[in-house]
Amino acid sequence: GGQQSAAPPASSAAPQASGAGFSVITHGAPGDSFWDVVKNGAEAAGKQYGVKVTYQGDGDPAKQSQLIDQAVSEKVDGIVVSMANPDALKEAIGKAVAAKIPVVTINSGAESSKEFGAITHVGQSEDVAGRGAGEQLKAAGVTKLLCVIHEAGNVGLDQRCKGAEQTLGGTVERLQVDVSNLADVTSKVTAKLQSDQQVNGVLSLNPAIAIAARDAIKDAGSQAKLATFDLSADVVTAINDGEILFAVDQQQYLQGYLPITFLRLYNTNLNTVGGGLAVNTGPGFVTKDNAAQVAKLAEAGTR
Amino acid sequence: MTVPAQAAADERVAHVGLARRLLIRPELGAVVGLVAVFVFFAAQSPVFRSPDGIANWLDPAATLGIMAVAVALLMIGGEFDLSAGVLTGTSGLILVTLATRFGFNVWLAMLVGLVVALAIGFANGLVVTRTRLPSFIVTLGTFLMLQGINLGVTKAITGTVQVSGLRRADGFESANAIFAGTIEIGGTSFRVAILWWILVTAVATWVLMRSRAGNWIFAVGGNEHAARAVGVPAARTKIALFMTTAVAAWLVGSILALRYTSVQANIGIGQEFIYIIAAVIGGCLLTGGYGSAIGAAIGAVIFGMADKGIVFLGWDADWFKFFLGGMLLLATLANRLVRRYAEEVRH
Amino acid sequence: MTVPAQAAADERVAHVGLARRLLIRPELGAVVGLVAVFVFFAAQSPVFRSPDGIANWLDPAATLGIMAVAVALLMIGGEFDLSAGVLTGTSGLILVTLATRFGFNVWLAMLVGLVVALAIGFANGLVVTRTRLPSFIVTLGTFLMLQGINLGVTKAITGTVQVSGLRRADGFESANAIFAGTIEIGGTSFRVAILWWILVTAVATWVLMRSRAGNWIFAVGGNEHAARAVGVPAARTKIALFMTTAVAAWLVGSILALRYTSVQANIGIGQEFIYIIAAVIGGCLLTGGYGSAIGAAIGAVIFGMADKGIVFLGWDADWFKFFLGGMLLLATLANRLVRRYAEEVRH
Amino acid sequence: MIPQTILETRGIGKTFGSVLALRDVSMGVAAGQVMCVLGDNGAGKSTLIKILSGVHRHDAGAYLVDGQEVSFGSPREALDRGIATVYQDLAMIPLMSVWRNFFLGSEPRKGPAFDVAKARRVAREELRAMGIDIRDVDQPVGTLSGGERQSVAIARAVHFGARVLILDEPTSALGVKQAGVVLRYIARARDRGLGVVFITHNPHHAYPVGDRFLLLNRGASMGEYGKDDITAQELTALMAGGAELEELAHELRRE
Amino acid sequence: MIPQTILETRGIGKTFGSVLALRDVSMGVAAGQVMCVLGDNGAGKSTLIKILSGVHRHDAGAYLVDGQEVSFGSPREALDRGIATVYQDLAMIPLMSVWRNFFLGSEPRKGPAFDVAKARRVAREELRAMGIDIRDVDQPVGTLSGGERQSVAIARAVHFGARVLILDEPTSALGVKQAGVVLRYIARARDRGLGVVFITHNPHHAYPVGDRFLLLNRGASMGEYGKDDITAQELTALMAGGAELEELAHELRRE
Ligand SMILES: Nc1ncnc2c1ncn2[C@@H]1O[C@H](COP(=O)(O)OP(=O)(O)OP(=O)(O)O)[C@@H](O)[C@H]1O
Ligand SMILES: Nc1ncnc2c1ncn2[C@@H]1O[C@H](COP(=O)(O)OP(=O)(O)OP(=O)(O)O)[C@@H](O)[C@H]1O
Ligand SMILES: [Mg+2]
Ligand SMILES: [Mg+2]
Repeated sequence: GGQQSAAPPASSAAPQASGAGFSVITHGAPGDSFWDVVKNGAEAAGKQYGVKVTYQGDGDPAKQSQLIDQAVSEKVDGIVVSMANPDALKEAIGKAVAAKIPVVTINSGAESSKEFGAITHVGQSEDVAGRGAGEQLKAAGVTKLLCVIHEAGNVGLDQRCKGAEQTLGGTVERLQVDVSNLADVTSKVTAKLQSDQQVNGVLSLNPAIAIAARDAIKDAGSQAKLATFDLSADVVTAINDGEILFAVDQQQYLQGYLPITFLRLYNTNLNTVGGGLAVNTGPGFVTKDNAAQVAKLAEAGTR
Repeated sequence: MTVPAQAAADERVAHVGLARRLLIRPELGAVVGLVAVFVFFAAQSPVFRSPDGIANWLDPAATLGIMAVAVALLMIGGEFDLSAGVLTGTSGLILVTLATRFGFNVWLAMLVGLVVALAIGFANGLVVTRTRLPSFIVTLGTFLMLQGINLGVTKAITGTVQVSGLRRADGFESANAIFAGTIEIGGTSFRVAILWWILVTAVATWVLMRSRAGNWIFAVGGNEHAARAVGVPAARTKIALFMTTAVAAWLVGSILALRYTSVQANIGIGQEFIYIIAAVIGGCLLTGGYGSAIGAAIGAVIFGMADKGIVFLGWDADWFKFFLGGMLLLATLANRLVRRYAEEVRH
Repeated sequence: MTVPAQAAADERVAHVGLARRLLIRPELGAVVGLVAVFVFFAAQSPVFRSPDGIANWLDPAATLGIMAVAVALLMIGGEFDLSAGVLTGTSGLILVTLATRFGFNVWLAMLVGLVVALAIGFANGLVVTRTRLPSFIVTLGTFLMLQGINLGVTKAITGTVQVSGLRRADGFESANAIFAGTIEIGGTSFRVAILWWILVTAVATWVLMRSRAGNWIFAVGGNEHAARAVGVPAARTKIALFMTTAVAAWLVGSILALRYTSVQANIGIGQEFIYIIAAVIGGCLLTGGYGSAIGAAIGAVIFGMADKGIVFLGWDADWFKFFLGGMLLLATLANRLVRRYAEEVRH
Repeated sequence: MIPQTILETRGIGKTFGSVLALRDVSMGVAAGQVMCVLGDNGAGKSTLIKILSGVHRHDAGAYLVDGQEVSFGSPREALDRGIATVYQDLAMIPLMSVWRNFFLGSEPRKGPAFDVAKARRVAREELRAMGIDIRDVDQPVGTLSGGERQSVAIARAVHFGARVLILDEPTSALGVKQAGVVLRYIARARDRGLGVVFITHNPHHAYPVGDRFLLLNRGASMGEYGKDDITAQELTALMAGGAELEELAHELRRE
Repeated sequence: MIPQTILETRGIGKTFGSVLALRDVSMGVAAGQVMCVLGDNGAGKSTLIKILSGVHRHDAGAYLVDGQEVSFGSPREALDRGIATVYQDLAMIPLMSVWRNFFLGSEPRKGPAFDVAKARRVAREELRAMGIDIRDVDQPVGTLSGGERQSVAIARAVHFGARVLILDEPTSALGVKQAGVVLRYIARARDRGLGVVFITHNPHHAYPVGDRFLLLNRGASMGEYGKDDITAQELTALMAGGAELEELAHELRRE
């Protein structure tokens, strides 16, 4: 413990930091644009406080729990974990808590966070974000929505679609596409729009998919409105051009930055944040009104 | 004791219909699968058979087809390339990064991408021929390493997992028109990628059937030791095949990058197997020595049609893969049964 | 003209050291890769070589190893099974769904899962042997179809893409202890999966080396026509191999389901290649007829060590795949060089 | 003594796609009899043999075993009727060791296990009896010389031969000594009451052991002769200019 | 006339792992000379041939071509020095057609393209000249009979043979007529001034065409004889009991 003079004095009651740093373990596949911003946030916080932060992600809950096990055997100073599948992580998180390693949960899994012994939860569950998107699309007059799933069986993506379904009121159809082949995405969305003229809204769950879907709407000559999750420079430009209605912004940078801050505060000052309630990071919406401001930030990978 | 007019008619040759003789060819077996799948979807979905619909499913079939043809040549030569899919991403990333972050002209950036792709293909070939490790494992190594490089370098340069903004680069317009434009035919716009695909298939077919190199490709895949024993430059042939695959990956990567003007670091992962699948549907043997370029091109269309056709029919997305799997199995089975009927026994 | 004491010493046999004779065995080549990778990580990370660390990386190596051994048998027999990975998911889903949604006892639910897995393995084998299509394409069909079924059925029954809550089912405690428990050795808890893995490897080795079935497996993979010509029941052997792989998938699926008490519908996708990779690292030929069960088990450890070791070293996750690829390449290369030194030429 | 006919074909034929490999061939082999099949390259000898041993199915005529019409779906069925074969091309599994190849399909058991010790011993002994002194029965068959490989196949068929032994050019890759051993084996099998079908191009090998001679040409039968109907000279002459060899000797000298 | 020596080996040897396949063998072949290599199965004949033609690298002794020491890394290098070979086992690509196999590695060109029409024509003609009347040169080689396959390999080597022709048991799978044709080819090649290395087990084939005879036994040389040093009878006797065949004829009759 006691690394920086700027930090509050280490209380004798506070757990001793071993210097192994913090471990961030998520259910995002490497290279996923959403989770990459989380990674950026966590690393920025690490740099800020001068502590080591390692980031790992794997969509398979078994692999994720093995990564937690590894962090425990390394005796890290704290673990940040996203819980898309709380059941599967229960045992591993329990081991971390038993080893007196503070755990902060992020993104989904707020319900189980406290029960598992995490000190706090930061984030926004995926279905809440989906509900927000559904509301906005409903307001824009969408009655039949196409929800484009780019990774079949991914819990987070499924929850986003389901959330949108709950608030939209109309029908939601799902479409499976292959994220590593954008020509395929464009063609499949076009096929869907060509064969079902009823569809008047498209919700993509990834910024690259959004761009492919934008082309598809053009190709099919459809009037469907397009909305997306998450940002990229291209998405912001498209919002500015009116091609994309809005982007759901969970401000996931915070889901990386804040937990490191909280763990740091806990380790040095035994602070806990939220008073037993989750700390919400969103959902925010990027629309034509605020797109210009976030454009630069999205390009830098912090939004 | 010998029959006088031997050349005219050999009594040891039974009369066999034209249909049966045609069906024996690897590519024509695949045509049966093609027709079956087309009829199946066209009968149920008018959009599928409309010019617009056709333009739509031909588009991904074209980029897949370019790769499938190159991969088919490699497979006929007895090797695999698992790094081909990721290499499309690498080529695209090089193009966009150089053009947008380092101010390269698009054409120059493409040239650099080509050189890098060729180098990677050469390295794959060299390691395979030198170490005699199976290419499956060597290119798996390349696959993983390129995947890491794509992500690591992109992150290091841009701070995000994608590079974008190619539209504003010098030379974009001309390159885009040639590699990613569209052509109007009867009021429907088709992608130029389709032309590239036809070109690649034609060249590959010529090379296989009518050039010395083609003879060598079949030979190194059929029996490398025997081929080497009669003086075929087996190592050179294989290295050239790996480089061909790399060029195809560069072409497809450039087409996609120019079209979407941005590239994600994880593009192409997993596609390598789709290429192999298309080649196998088209009649290539996994063990090498047998197959055709046209067959692979047809295999790509079959895969593309099945993949898109299910969407046109509007079947439940959750069951998508189930239908896709069933469809592919039936198409290859049809192909197989036809060829078996035509040729009976072949060891 | 003949040497009198022929049996004692043949003048045509050169003296060759014990080391060289040992290294010729497929499994012992892999050991070299194993040692190299272990030393590399152990030297840099004390946690990696601590009992806790070892328990850590042995755990995924064990489940991978069970599959790799089964897949190695299949590969020696000349076939692939791409559906093996998804089948672990199917087995797990059946177990958890039946136990939590239909009130089955865990043991009964596992039995149902076993029956389904056996049926799928049998179907794979039957289609491959009857149609003579390459198993790559047949099991690819099964792979896609199972993927669709996993998702479609799970969504239909639970409305989400995962089922959970196995902990509360009847018989969970006993099943969990046997398949997913831990054993304490010197204060460190190791997973029982490791025991299962050792058991599977031992049985597979015995079958390969010391049973008639083993002889048949090598033969159908080495030259199926020749094997059939001397009366080996090739179709039965292959079907049995597919069923063995299915049983291994069921075992691994059950172990994981019992351990994590919940299963996601996309579990196991992509794992099928990791199994093949482990088998190839362990010295199996992709073309069949050659390999060993112990080699595959060692291949699994090499993969597991590299996979987890990189995390222990704390290298940037963005570059993870790059290091993994490099590591695998070096491990197989080491294995290969050693074997080449030992045996010189083999066609 | 009327020998009991074991195998018989009546007007049998086989077509591969458009290739007529065999047309209307009738033959038979009885217990204690050696039937030699002779003919030019591509005459259809191997095709006939493969039908007899269940590798191919005939598509015309009838095939009878013990007077009963059969159509074997696999070599296993033929083996089960006591028909053991040495094939010209479907010989061995190159990556497998000699002893594993030797016992392939008929592994000796010891409880549930493959009796490995016995397999090695028997393989070594049987090969040595043929005049082939294999260094190491663990050597992969693919690294044996052509003749050694052939010897393994013959030794196997002889060891397991039950009622009929079919040999497709067994002596072609063999040295003079080894060929002599094989001919002795054939005679011994005949004396033990087995039926033997023996294919060879060498009339010096065929005539001493053969009882009947079937001549094939371009897929069709040119007649079947008993040993009493034909002299060694006639046979050689029938085998498309065998006598030429003597003239050749002169012709081949430097002019 | 002092014939010019093309190939020469001096105390050459080869080891495969622990197997000593060849030890200390010296031989040579001159232009216009036929060198016969004789020996039991597994004596090392094919191994010697493979060293000469660049498939294997020798690991002891010296190999000289035109008096210059060489160590071929690939058969291509040997071919480029004019050494054409028919191998006993590395023969053909089964899935490729006859004409493609025939011209493999030496494809005739027409501009940048493979002259397919010429290839087919020449392949058919050369085979017919050997007495093999192939139905269809598009037939995959894997579906040819054993002898037909061998004939394709020989026809190819003869067609492309430049200075030295190496034949490893070319006549073993051939009918009497085809074997005669091959022997004539050998004589003709010799008369054209080629050096020929000819392996066979048949003394009736070896003696008429051979000029010198190298005897191998268990990997080692048992001496090299000129035609004048040895009679056909002696040669046959040296080939491990060749004369036995006559006795056999009696022995093999039914007792
Ligand atoms: N699977 C096949 N497909 C097509 N043609 C075949 C096949 N098998 C054999 N043939 C043809 O049938 C004919 C007879 O072949 P077979 O092997 O029976 O001849 P053979 O008498 O054994 O000749 P050899 O003495 O050369 O071994 C040959 O011309 C061959 O090309
Ligand atoms: N690649 C190899 N690895 C191990 N041993 C080998 C290899 N090649 C040949 N041998 C061994 O070397 C010896 C000589 O083989 P070779 O093929 O030269 O014999 P050969 O004289 O041609 O016999 P044949 O007349 O039967 O063809 C044989 O005993 C064989 O087992
Ligand atoms: Mg034959
Ligand atoms: Mg030989």
